[in-house]
Amino acid sequence: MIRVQTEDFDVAQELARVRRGDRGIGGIALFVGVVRAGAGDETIRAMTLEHYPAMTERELAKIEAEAKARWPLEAVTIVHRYGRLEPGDQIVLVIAASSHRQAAFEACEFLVDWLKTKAPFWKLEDTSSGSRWVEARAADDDAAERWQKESGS
Amino acid sequence: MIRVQTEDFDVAQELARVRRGDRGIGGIALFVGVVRAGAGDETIRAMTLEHYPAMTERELAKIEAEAKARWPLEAVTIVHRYGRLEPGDQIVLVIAASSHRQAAFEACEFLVDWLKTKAPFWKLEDTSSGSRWVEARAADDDAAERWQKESGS
Amino acid sequence: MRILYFASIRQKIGLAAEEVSPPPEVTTVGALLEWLKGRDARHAEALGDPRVVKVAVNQDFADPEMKVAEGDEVAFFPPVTGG
Amino acid sequence: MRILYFASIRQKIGLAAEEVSPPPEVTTVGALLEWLKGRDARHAEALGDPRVVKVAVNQDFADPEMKVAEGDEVAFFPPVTGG
Repeated sequence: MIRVQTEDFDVAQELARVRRGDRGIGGIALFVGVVRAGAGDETIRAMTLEHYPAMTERELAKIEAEAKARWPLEAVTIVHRYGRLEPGDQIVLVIAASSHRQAAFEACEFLVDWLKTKAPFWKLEDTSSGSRWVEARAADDDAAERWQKESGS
Repeated sequence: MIRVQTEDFDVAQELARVRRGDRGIGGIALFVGVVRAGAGDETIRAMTLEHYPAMTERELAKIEAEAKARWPLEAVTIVHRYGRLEPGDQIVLVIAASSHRQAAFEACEFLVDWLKTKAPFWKLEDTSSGSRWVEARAADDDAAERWQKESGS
Repeated sequence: MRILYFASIRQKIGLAAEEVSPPPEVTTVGALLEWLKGRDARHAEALGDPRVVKVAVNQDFADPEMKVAEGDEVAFFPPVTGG
Repeated sequence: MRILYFASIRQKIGLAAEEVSPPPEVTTVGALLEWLKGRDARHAEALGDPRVVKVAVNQDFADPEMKVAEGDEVAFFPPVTGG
């Protein structure tokens, strides 16, 4: 289940949806990304997420399909917000449910890594020292890259 | 925060407790373990978790302290139930919150792996073919073992 | 051909989208990028650093060698920072 | 000395706890285990397979070489299966 929205999401509700009716689930891994209040000495006042709607839907569907192909998953949920967010606000929710905890953990981490490097979202931070676009981190590319290697071997 | 209880837990409430007031959190990894309805051909009617109360508290505190020593965590929550549970019921909740998602994921997975091999809980399954104690899995030992290696190197 | 710009590239060019009709010799993503850079100083600056310009053709990530044609939707944007 | 049994070991012995006073030469976990196995057939069977008998002394995991003494709480149980 994939959703891209400006509204906040309710983790409990999404978790209930995943669990509902599926009695084969043994482990559920979740990730919630939230807006931090600061980085280093700066205070972050707000963050605006821009995205490329037509492409976002396609990329998220591809990422979900890839996770389901790699791990025996009973359910996957990705909810990603866009628009203006404030410190402490939720940005993204990823849920992976499986009969085995290892699959749930790996798939959840894979989904977050791929979201960070393949989903067309961009973050504009409004900080105490001005507004600026968040730069892509090499560490995120490395994190996503390890899944490529594992699939290629 | 560690709790061992017979009552169910509310993931949303535990998540809210973790997030409350801490503006340095950027990523929160959660794991929810639930009772499966079956394994192979068998149907599981119920599961009874027994534990060693005095030791459980100590071991969970040690596991939590170990995670906090290894990763920069803003908050850790472990809630483990005991007593009689039915398919679909929640057994365990682990939450690890950090400014960095990688630390949150690793700590959460570490906590679950260590719970499985170091916390004195035992599961008695009431299945369609009788009642039997769940046997420890070599895979769980292997999963816990990898954290030992990483710390020893 | 519909061109879209996102994030810092959109800000630098001052446009979110434009309709363009490049000459017939512009048949690849790379050639289109060069042609767009020749439009004015703002395009040249915004699209100048190949390390930070990513491209999607019809909503799929694309390489410089990929073909583009009339009717395509081509998007230029910096590396993504979602999640 | 207080002895506790859990899970399948508790079921096989038919006791959750017992107070025992082993002879003075029983000074280690291993010696205590052997002494308990000599009590009766149920103890012998429940504690017979060293691969599935884990021990904790005063709520800490313990090796066979570890010392035990009057006043200790010693627990015997199968490998844990929580989480």
